[in-house]
Amino acid sequence: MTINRRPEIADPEGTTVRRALEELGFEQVTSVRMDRVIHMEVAGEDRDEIQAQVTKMCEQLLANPVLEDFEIEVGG
Amino acid sequence: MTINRRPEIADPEGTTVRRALEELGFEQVTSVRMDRVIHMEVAGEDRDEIQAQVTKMCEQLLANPVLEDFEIEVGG
Amino acid sequence: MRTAVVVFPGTNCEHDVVHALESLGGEADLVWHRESNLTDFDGAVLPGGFAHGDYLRTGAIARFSPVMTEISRMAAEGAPVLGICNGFQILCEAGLLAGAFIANRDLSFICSYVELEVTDAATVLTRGLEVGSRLRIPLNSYEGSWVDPTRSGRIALRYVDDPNGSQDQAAAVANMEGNVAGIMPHPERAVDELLGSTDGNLVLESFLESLVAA
Amino acid sequence: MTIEREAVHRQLGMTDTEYQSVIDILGREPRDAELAMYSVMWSEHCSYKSSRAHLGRFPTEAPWVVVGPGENAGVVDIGDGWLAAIRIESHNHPSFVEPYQGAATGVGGILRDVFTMGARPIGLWNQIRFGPLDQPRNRYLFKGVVAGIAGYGNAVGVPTVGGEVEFDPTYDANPLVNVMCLGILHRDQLVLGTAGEPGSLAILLGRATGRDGIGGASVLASASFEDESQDKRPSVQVGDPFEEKKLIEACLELYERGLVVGVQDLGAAGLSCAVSEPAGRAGVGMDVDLNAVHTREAEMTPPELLMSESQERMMAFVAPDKVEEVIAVADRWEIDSAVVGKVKQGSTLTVQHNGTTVAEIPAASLADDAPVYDRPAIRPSWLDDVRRRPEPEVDDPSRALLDLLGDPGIGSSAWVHTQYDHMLFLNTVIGPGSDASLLRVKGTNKGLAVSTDGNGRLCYLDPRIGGERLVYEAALNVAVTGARPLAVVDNLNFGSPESPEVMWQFRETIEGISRACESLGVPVVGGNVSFYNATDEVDIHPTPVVGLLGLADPMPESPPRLRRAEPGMEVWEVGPTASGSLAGSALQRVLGMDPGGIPAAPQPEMATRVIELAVALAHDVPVLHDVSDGGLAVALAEICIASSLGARIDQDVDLFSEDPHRFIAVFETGAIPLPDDLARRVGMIAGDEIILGPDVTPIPVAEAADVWHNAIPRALGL
Ligand SMILES: Nc1ncnc2c1ncn2[C@@H]1O[C@H](COP(=O)(O)OP(=O)(O)O)[C@@H](O)[C@H]1O
Ligand SMILES: [Mg+2]
Repeated sequence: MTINRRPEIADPEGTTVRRALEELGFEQVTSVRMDRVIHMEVAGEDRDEIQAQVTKMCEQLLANPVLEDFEIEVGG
Repeated sequence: MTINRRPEIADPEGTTVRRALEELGFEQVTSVRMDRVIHMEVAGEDRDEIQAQVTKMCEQLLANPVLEDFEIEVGG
Repeated sequence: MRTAVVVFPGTNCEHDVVHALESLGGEADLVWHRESNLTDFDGAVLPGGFAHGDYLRTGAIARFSPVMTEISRMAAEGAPVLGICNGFQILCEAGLLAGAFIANRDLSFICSYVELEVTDAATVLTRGLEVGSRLRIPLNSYEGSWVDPTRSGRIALRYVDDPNGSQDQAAAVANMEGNVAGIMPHPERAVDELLGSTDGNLVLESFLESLVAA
Repeated sequence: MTIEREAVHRQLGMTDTEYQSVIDILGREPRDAELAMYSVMWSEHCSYKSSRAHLGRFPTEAPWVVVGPGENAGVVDIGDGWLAAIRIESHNHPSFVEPYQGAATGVGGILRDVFTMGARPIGLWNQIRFGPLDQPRNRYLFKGVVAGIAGYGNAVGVPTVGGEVEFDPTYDANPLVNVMCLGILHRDQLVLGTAGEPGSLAILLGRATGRDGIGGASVLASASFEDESQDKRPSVQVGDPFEEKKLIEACLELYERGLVVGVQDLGAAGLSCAVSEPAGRAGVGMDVDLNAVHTREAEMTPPELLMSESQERMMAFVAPDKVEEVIAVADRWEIDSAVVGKVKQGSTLTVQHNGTTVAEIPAASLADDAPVYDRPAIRPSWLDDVRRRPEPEVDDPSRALLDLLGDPGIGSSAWVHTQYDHMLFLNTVIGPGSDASLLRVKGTNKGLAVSTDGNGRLCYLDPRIGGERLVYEAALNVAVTGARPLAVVDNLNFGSPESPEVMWQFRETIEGISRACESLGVPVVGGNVSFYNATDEVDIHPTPVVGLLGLADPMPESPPRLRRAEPGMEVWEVGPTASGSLAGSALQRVLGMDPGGIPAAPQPEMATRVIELAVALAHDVPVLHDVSDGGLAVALAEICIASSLGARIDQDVDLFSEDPHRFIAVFETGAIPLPDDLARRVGMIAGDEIILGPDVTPIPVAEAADVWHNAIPRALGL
């Protein structure tokens, strides 16, 4: 899943990276957000069930609702 | 783009998160890898050109070639 | 009056906190994070460190430790609960204090003295201090920038000069009742002139007095 | 013997003669796993084969030495039932490959060396050297190394209380990253790396074993296993300070409760070393079952399991009736544990995997029968030319001082050390930014002072004098905090030992360090050798680093500090008068000159007198500061900046020479009588300008402070 920092929360890492890119001459970059991806292997057959479980994990632990939204993608 | 730690490189953070999930009762999770995603807005029309530029950025700054691989996806 | 000083795996300031509280005449005992009964204690401190390595997010995993159920109970019953640095981050993750933490504005760890100003004297940390008075206490953190989109935290101490981008320059925050508080700098590191400052005593004495008052 | 077989041992870094010794020891050809074990244990890094013959020169004995070189850390008695354990280690190459993880795992390793001895680590120091910061690659390495030391040290919960940072082109493609750790323990808690009696069990504690740091083993695998396994090998090891923190606490609990007979950390040669050395020391044999090792990856081969350098692992040797308790302690601290071996009579180390014997060798042979080389040493032919090179001349002392203060190697190290937690444990009386760090020992009146010093340019010009002077400098650094020198550890960072010129530098350096230690009566209790440091195939300047532990007993109630100068106080220079030599000085480097000239020789008797005087003065004088890099001018400027006060020099003194055995004392007129033949009043604290002499342009202290504070940030473009 991807855990994205909410747009209204500051992202010092993103800001720093954008500046560093600018210094390297990549001036076309207008914004940078640094987020996290968590790749998990989950045992189970039922995709809906897995999706539901992972949603729970995100709500409970993996994402902080004050700072972050999340998106889940169940792969093959 | 997504920046993934190479599979052979240890990921203590992922291991710790897996254990925490297990304690919360999510025992079906067999592996966790913590990776990064960078969302950028880049000015420009030509998608190939953008792809090439972003590849350069990854190589030069964004990814650590010793530890990480990267994948780029140019969106709308 | 006994204080539980909670130790999570990765906590590292627990002995310093006990040392500081005892040097002020307090009674403090270390309590492992799997403990599920704190009824013998009158208050609790969550000390600094890197609980669970700060992995995932600082404080995120620690808040599920069994001891946190008891910390929540104590908080609800009005007992003094103080989080220092990483302990503050854990209290936020646990929802006992408003807000959350992100990396310092300059993306580097900061270990140095900072000057703080008292902005609210009705919290466990600041009772007996005067609003507007100043303290010199060491800061020691990487994820030290507090954000609170709901603006519901009660700011007890603020940085005189902004070191890390914390919202409203907040250095210490309390709940509405004032019995639960978090402080990002380390008062237990400022209890001895030989080491550079004794201003931390003021904050810790306030905590110890709150135990009696509660 | 097949052709491929020969190729394999060579690819593992073994010479034909070494391979033949293995055959002689075993009386047969080695199996894969055996070859793996000998190749790692007999590597330069583990066996010290090129250096061992010379390291014997060091004086290592003193009544207070409890454990000398040879164990994981040196241990000395500091009185009142307390011991101090100290060790230094280099992580140069890994830090070049990946600066963050390289430095981080260096910190992890040195901590294990110290808590293996039963000590709680109470302080870390780092000595880091890079090429000039105008190169982006050097900035990347510098920032990465500092972040790695901070990331690991802070999270593991041991304060980093001092160090050294230097920039010189000689380290351009070969940064030096040395880390040192100090621990303290109660006398009865000392633990050694012994396997104990037959019947004891070997319990592996900590992180799961993966294919870390076994680049070399790929040859074995490709010769005898599937080729594709090769790309499963990580090029970089990742440290886990969280695991290490738990491991420290678990081990300390084991020691406190007396549950172990011996402990050995898993370092460079991994399991191979952790089973063979303790068995060898105890004169016993051992059965090891590789299937019991908890692993991170599936299907690891015996050579991989034996060579893996996975971090954060310890081996505990435990009497059979204590095994359950030990495992319970590990469980409580939430670390993994596994019984992997059993000590037996005799001297044979037998390793099993999947029910077959993969190794059966004399345990002690891995350490004791390692080759020793007395490599040829020749004084470099270029040395005389280098020593004839010109020394700098100074027209404008104020300009020179500002150039020095703005140099990132001399200016404030705050950019570095504010990233390190240097206050944890409430012992840091004097932290980073002074001559030596001073840590109090709670519950006693004692203080432990530590200084670390290196100077590649000086040692390049004269390795013997360089080595000697490092010891004297470090000793004076601790003396100005009120501490007497107690023990030395050294880290010898050199070029290729296969070069006779490097071996000469190496031998001379050891001679120099040894002489100074003998003269001061200070033993060398441990150290580390790092060879093969070169930039563009040119060997680096010989760069020994000396770490010196001093004991202040009692610790001054109010130790001298740079910030304690007051207007009207007198400034005294104490020690011999400088010769004026600028050979190998910071000024020579800052002016862009190659190191050249003949450095001043130390004066052993003078050194002792000056050190004793400094120790005595530290109880009464508000400011004492050793004169080193940048000479008297820089030392005085540092006092002015710290005190936010000006100073005026009104005598004809040597401003920039770095000649040894000198310090500055600042105090009220008449407050302290000093011996005439050793001390000269040179000026006073006054105003808000630094005035280096009668006709010299004054420098506002604020300007000096700005230049000094921002030396590193400016060089980094921040
Ligand atoms: N890498 C570092 N880490 C922590 N502290 C450092 C580092 N480099 C320098 N310092 C601090 O800066 C001070 C000055 O260093 P240095 O110039 O090497 O001292 P000296 O010349 O007296 O030996 C020392 O107290 C040291 O602790
Ligand atoms: Mg010095």
